[in-house]
Amino acid sequence: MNTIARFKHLGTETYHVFNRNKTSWVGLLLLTILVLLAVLAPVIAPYDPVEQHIIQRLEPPSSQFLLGTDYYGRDVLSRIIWGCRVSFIIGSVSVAFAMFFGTILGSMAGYKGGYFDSFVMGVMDVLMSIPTLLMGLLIVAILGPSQTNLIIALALTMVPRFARIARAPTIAAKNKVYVEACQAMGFSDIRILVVHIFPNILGELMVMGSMWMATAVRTEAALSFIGLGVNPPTATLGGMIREGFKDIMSAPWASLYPGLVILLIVFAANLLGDGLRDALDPKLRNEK
Amino acid sequence: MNTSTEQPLLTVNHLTKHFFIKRGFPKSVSYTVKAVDDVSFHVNRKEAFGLAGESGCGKSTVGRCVLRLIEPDSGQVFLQEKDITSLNDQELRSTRKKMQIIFQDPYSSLNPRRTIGQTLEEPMRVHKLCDHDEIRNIVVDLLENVGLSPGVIDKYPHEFSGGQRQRVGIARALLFNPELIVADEAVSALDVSIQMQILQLLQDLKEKLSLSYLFISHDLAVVRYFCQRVAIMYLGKFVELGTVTQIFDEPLHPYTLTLRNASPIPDPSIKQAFAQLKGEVPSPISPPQGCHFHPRCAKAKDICSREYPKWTELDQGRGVACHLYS
Amino acid sequence: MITRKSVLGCLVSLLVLAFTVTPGFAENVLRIGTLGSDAISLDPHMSTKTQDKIIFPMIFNGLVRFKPGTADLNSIEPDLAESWEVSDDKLVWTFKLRHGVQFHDGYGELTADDVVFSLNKAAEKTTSSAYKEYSAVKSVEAVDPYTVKITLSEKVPFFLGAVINYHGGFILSKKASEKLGDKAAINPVGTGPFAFVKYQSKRFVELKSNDSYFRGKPAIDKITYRYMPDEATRELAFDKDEVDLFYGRREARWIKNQEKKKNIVVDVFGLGELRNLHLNTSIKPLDDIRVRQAIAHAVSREGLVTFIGPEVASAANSVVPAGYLGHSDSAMVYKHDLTKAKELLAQAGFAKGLTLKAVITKVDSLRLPMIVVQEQLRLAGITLDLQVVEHSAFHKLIRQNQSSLVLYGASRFPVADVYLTQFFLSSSIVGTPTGITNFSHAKVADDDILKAKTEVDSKNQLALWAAAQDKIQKDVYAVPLFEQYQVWCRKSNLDYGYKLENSLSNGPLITEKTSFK
Amino acid sequence: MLQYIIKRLLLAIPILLAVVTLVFFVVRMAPGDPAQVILGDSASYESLTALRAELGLDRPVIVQYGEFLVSLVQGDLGDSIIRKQSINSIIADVLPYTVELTLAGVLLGVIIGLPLGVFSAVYRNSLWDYITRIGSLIGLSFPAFYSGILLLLAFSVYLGWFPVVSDPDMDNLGERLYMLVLPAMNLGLIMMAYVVRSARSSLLETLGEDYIRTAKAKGLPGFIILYKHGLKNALIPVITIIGLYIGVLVGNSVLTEIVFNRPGLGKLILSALDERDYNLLQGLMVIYAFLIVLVNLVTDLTYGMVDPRIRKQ
Amino acid sequence: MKYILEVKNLSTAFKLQSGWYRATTDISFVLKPNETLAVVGESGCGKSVTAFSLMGLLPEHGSRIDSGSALFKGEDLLTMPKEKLRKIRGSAMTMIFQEPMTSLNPVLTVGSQIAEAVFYHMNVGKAAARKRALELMDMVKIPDPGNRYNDYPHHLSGGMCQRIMIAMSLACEPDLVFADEPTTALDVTIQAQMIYLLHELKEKQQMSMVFITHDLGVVAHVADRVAVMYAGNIVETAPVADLFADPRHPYTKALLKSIPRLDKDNKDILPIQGMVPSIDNMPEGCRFYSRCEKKEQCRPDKFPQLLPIDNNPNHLVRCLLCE
Repeated sequence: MNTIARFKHLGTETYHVFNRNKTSWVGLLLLTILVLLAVLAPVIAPYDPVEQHIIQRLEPPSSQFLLGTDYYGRDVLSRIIWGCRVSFIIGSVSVAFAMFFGTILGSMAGYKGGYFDSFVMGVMDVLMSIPTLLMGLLIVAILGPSQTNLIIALALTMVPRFARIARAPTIAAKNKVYVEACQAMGFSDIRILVVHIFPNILGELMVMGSMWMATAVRTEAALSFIGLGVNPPTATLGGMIREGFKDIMSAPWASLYPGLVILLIVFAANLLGDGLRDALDPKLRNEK
Repeated sequence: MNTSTEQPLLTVNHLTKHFFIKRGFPKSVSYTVKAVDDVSFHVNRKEAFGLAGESGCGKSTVGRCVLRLIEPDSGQVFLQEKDITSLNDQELRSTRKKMQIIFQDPYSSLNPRRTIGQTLEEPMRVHKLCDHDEIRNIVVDLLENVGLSPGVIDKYPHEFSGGQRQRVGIARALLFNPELIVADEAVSALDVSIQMQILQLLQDLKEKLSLSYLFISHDLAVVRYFCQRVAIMYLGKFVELGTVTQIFDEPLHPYTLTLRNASPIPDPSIKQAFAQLKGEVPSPISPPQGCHFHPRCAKAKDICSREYPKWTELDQGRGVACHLYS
Repeated sequence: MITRKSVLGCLVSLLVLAFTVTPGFAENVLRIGTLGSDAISLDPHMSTKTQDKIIFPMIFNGLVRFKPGTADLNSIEPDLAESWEVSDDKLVWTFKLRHGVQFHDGYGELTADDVVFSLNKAAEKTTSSAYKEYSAVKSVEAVDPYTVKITLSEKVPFFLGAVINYHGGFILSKKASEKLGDKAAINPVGTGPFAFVKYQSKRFVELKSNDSYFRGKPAIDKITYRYMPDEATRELAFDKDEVDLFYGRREARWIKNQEKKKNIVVDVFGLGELRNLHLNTSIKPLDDIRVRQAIAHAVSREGLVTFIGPEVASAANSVVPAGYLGHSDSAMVYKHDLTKAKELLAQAGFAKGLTLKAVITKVDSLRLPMIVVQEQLRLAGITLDLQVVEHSAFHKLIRQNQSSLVLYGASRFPVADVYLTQFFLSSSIVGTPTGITNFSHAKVADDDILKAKTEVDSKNQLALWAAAQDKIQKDVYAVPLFEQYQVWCRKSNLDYGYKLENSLSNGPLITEKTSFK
Repeated sequence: MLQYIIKRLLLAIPILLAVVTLVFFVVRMAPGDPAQVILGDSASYESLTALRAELGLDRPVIVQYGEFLVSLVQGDLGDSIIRKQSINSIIADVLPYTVELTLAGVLLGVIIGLPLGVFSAVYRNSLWDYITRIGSLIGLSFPAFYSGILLLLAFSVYLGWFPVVSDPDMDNLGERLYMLVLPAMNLGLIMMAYVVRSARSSLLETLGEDYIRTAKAKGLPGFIILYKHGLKNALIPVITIIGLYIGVLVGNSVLTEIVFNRPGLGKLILSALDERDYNLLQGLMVIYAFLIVLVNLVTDLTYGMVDPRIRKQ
Repeated sequence: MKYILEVKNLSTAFKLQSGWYRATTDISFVLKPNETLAVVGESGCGKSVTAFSLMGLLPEHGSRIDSGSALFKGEDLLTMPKEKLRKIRGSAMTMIFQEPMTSLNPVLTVGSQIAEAVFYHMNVGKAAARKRALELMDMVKIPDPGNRYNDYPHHLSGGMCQRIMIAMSLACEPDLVFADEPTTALDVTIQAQMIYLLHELKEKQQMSMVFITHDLGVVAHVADRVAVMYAGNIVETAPVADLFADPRHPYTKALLKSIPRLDKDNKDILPIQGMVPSIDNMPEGCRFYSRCEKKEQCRPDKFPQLLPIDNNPNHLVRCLLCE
């Protein structure tokens, strides 16, 4: 039914679909708010996130401490705001690293093919057969817990995923006729890869980037929850849940609120990724 | 028509390309597909040489091997005196400027994310063919040459119809002032009314720019219209070669005859004998022993199932591979 | 899709079960929720982990013991030994064993051979982690089946500590050890009120009553000693009647919350664990006494006690725990004074502040106060760059001299010598072959500590110990922080059978008299 | 088919070997010391050295690696450093807990997720579709420990229906199932989110295929088109997702075991990490990698069952 | 019954970004029993849309039928209840599609896909359906139907798959078959076989056929009557001989002049200049105006009607110049 397909193809643009998909706007809005919170943490946070009010430990939410205080009498709200900052930094930096190296490896492997491809993807397969969380666990255990090491651990677990994501469309694009046309024009491989193939996989990478950022934030929280997170007194959302978990009965606010914020961040990033995917994927585009 | 005194522009000798494919689950078996098997021909200057056959016969592979977009396994391809198969990457890149290709699918042969201007200007920038300021002028001229207005330069491929896109594809092929253009099913994807427009454009360009074409098509009528000489391929091999009138008016090979008879002629007053056709195109993975066509051939003899017939040169550059003529 | 039906069936039955099954409950079963995720070793001479220390006295006896519920050196009473004699030079000790004491599982009657075997094992480096305590033991001999003679090479500050029901003092069955070989470590055989039944890694140890216990048949039939590393879980499990007795949180706020509940008794008891902040003087700038004094002034004991709660903690005034023989109340203590701390820092050239690197274990009892200390130091302008690591990595890193400050402390046998030797004697400096736990690299009190070891006159001995404590604190090799008591919660109908004031094992002793009322 | 399975397992050997090698060396790079774990905080330097020698930890790493490989080939993971028990038996003790938890999670996710996904695709853009999609996205976003805590609070603490400590006696089937409910639900809900999403999108894609149009043109009843023609094709990507999800599932099962205090591989690996029990850690990683390879194999075999294009050629 | 199918003023619209647009406008034609009507036109002219509209196979979202009626054996296909249409579809009225490979379900055996059509429409048991399917496979000349029955589509060639599709569409002896470019995806020798097969089957089965194609060569050999479509309209309809011998609409004329022939030297070929107007930018009046040779003699603003020419009720033309 090529007529119908062509009609539907006419004039559809990413923006419009994204625009029509209200949920993805919600995701973007939510994420923007959270990012703003994180960026403006020093201005917004009512207290210094490490300041202890020992006498007012584990106080329930009040006008003084909007979301209550934690085990050391630190303001939960302020810690959440600063924790967001850590989550975003770890999430985005690790995804950026993974995306950078993964994309290079994956697209090179896909474009070159042959033994290089087999070797690179073999290494990726090995990395992938260790579950993300365990990989993170191992790496943090070796390098010691810190923000940088968490980023390294998370990036390392995500590199193979991005390599895979980049490889498939590279191979697909490589077989596109316009790439053949580029070869006929005498373009170098690097040029073809960078100028002609890469822009075509960028969309997918952005989608996966936001989805994996969600995963990275969640994994970071999980590692912090296990106790392999960032060092004290830095506030992290996962770490707050861990600290608060022992007082969950008497002071649920200390662990439930940070958890809710993790959920919000991950949800918003997923929502955005979903919206982007719908907007970028011509197959799903027709569904809306 | 006979140009044998002059040196051909393109000479292809014993070109062969085999593909290896692995298939199967759970046990996989490797197959050899003889996509192109010992093919020789030449293309003269200012000539359109047709390459016709059904899908999977290897005609596109020949076209790509000529440009070395696919590396041939053996055989030589000469552009004038230069053996293309022995060039290194750098030499190949400069030689390719003399040979270009037009693809079948006007939808996928243009990068959807680049404007027409970008697509056309990029090769000139990369190869530093001319001054920076001149590039745009050249592109504009080129667009006019292929019948597009200069206003399209900042548009994206999806804003065009198939015919217009194919014009852009042609413009791209003309960028380097090539001598030979491989047109791989260049009009197959287009509607009939547009098809003729493009064919005429190619025809005009041939005259104007002294081009030669290797014209690959499954549509015999189009080949007859556009080409001077034509080769018919079946399962990787040439079965017959000659001028279009020879091939289509007095076909020698039974397969050529079959093809001709199967192509419906738009005239209800001509009754065609479709009922006589039998059999399917065999899989290129396992072509029949002997002459590949013998299971479908009405005139098959004993020898046909045993030996592949030799290529026989007849008069005036005409050739055929059939036991009936050897 | 055939499986779909059957799985659905399973789900339904699951839900039905959820409403009908309730956890089993049998009388006279004592269910204990302990800390730790697993037993480290059930060989009493090997493990020093709290979760193991608690269970050992239920299975084993020593030659002597503290009266249940106390840790008073004056209340030591006979256990497997009926009586004992000591030579005038305090070098030869003769113990008369109780007759007819039977080992569990039919390993026969306790004889002097078992005692000789056990004490020799305890003194052996490869089979005991307490071997240092026996370095002065020259020989252990069986005079007759019921008499054991121990000869010392030099005088020991408090020798009975080595044969008490603690660590190396536990008496094992020689026969069982030989027969079980490697398996003895996970199949302990003793003479105590409860006999080992089975051990499930990470889950529990099961004990049954030793009906032929020499002090009489225990009132409890069975003990399930369950590993519950998570505090909240222990608490919830108790609330849901899944355990009867559990290791509580050593925190006043928490205790107050528990006491609101019905059917619960919270026991707060000693021995307290002292927390000292050791200042590693081998790391710059802690070699500068002004910096150390500044830290001493910056730390607020009161803040820490408030943090934990005065009910379970008290401010410490000495690097030796209170209640230990030789503890001094008069050692020099720096008062909390931020201005003074800042002044001292400025004098030392750190007017703009100072960053120190330290590692801390993941273990809550050390990590949590350390974070409070971190904040207290921050207020004085000292940034503590804290790295949280696994407990063993913590020790490894300390021994590699990676930590400028070490918050540490543990309960030891209650004699000042043990504490001073392990933590402040130069031969105990970590990183040296004889190193143990001297995290401060203190050398200042060596003379006093060594002299006190062999000092016959107890008054002089006390004076030497007091001097040592004063020197250490004056030069700020360590800042005494607080002492934290043990907290256990039990069902209100659970009666220990004695008054629990102190315990050497960090947990209540379950004896033959312990019962449900 | 058997030949294929054997071939696939053989192909997995280099991957497993690489994982094992990686883990072997990586684990030994971590600071910490099993000797210290065994002897406790106040062990002296001498006794630590002695114990390390006894445990064979002072030998060159490469020698230890060789020995490890030799015993691994014999199917023996060696002995735990800390507990002197055979790792095979330590793992065998807790493996059933993790396997039953994971399986129950997957089953629950598929059983609830698949129909929901189909429902959502069929009534796409309806209110229910909207709710299902948002719901599944939330489910997907839940950190497993957080959902676990919420479940624990709701069902164990406030409603009191389930125990806080899910440490069942393996011989008591009733208790086992009962204690499985909450942890399995935790994994299942997250799994469900993945299944719903993939089932929905893959069914939608399938419903746009030419052969569905053919089926419509044949005048088949709607539900036959949906189930016979649509769902069977749509299952293939769903199986892929389930296969891919196994990595996430393993991580989530670790968190679930912590929150619900359930014995299992996850808790074992955490304590092995804490105690620097190198051998145990290695063994566990081998088991995990092997399980993942196994799951991939099962996934591929399932493809073959569903898709004749892969089955025979 | 004079006509098996009678379509009047059918218009189908699709939703684009900027609103609803008509893909076909005012489609009217009739089909006699046992007659083959070839609908010919370039891509996008609305020929497939017409067939899908009649079969009720338009996508549920984003398309609608604006007006018209389509009487199939006296009953209006466009207004009848969905369930009734479903029962007609696949039994009395069937369809063959362009891409035989993708139009067959890859996970079901080809035999079962034929039998399915029998099973759900003919009220027979599974065994009878199977038997009928084997008969049909034999009828469409599939060699060794017994074994092929259990093959999956990917085991068969494109030609064989198309034979399966044909067998499937003939399963319940339909009165009307829509063939939507059934030979376009096939090689020329296979196409010839398929044309012959359809011709043969039609003789045997007594059915009417709407044969949609863009290939005038195919038209010449399959059709009894031809409807030429351009930009959503039928511009000319006539018996096949008349149309080729005496085309009246400028578009038909130009089209016939623009196709090369295999049996002749193509000296007099003339391409049609210009482009088909796009769906969202249709001219008010004659849609061929801008490309018409004789536009000087015509006016751009008036929309022509489809009217008989020379008083021949079988030859209708939509052209102002012919009115």
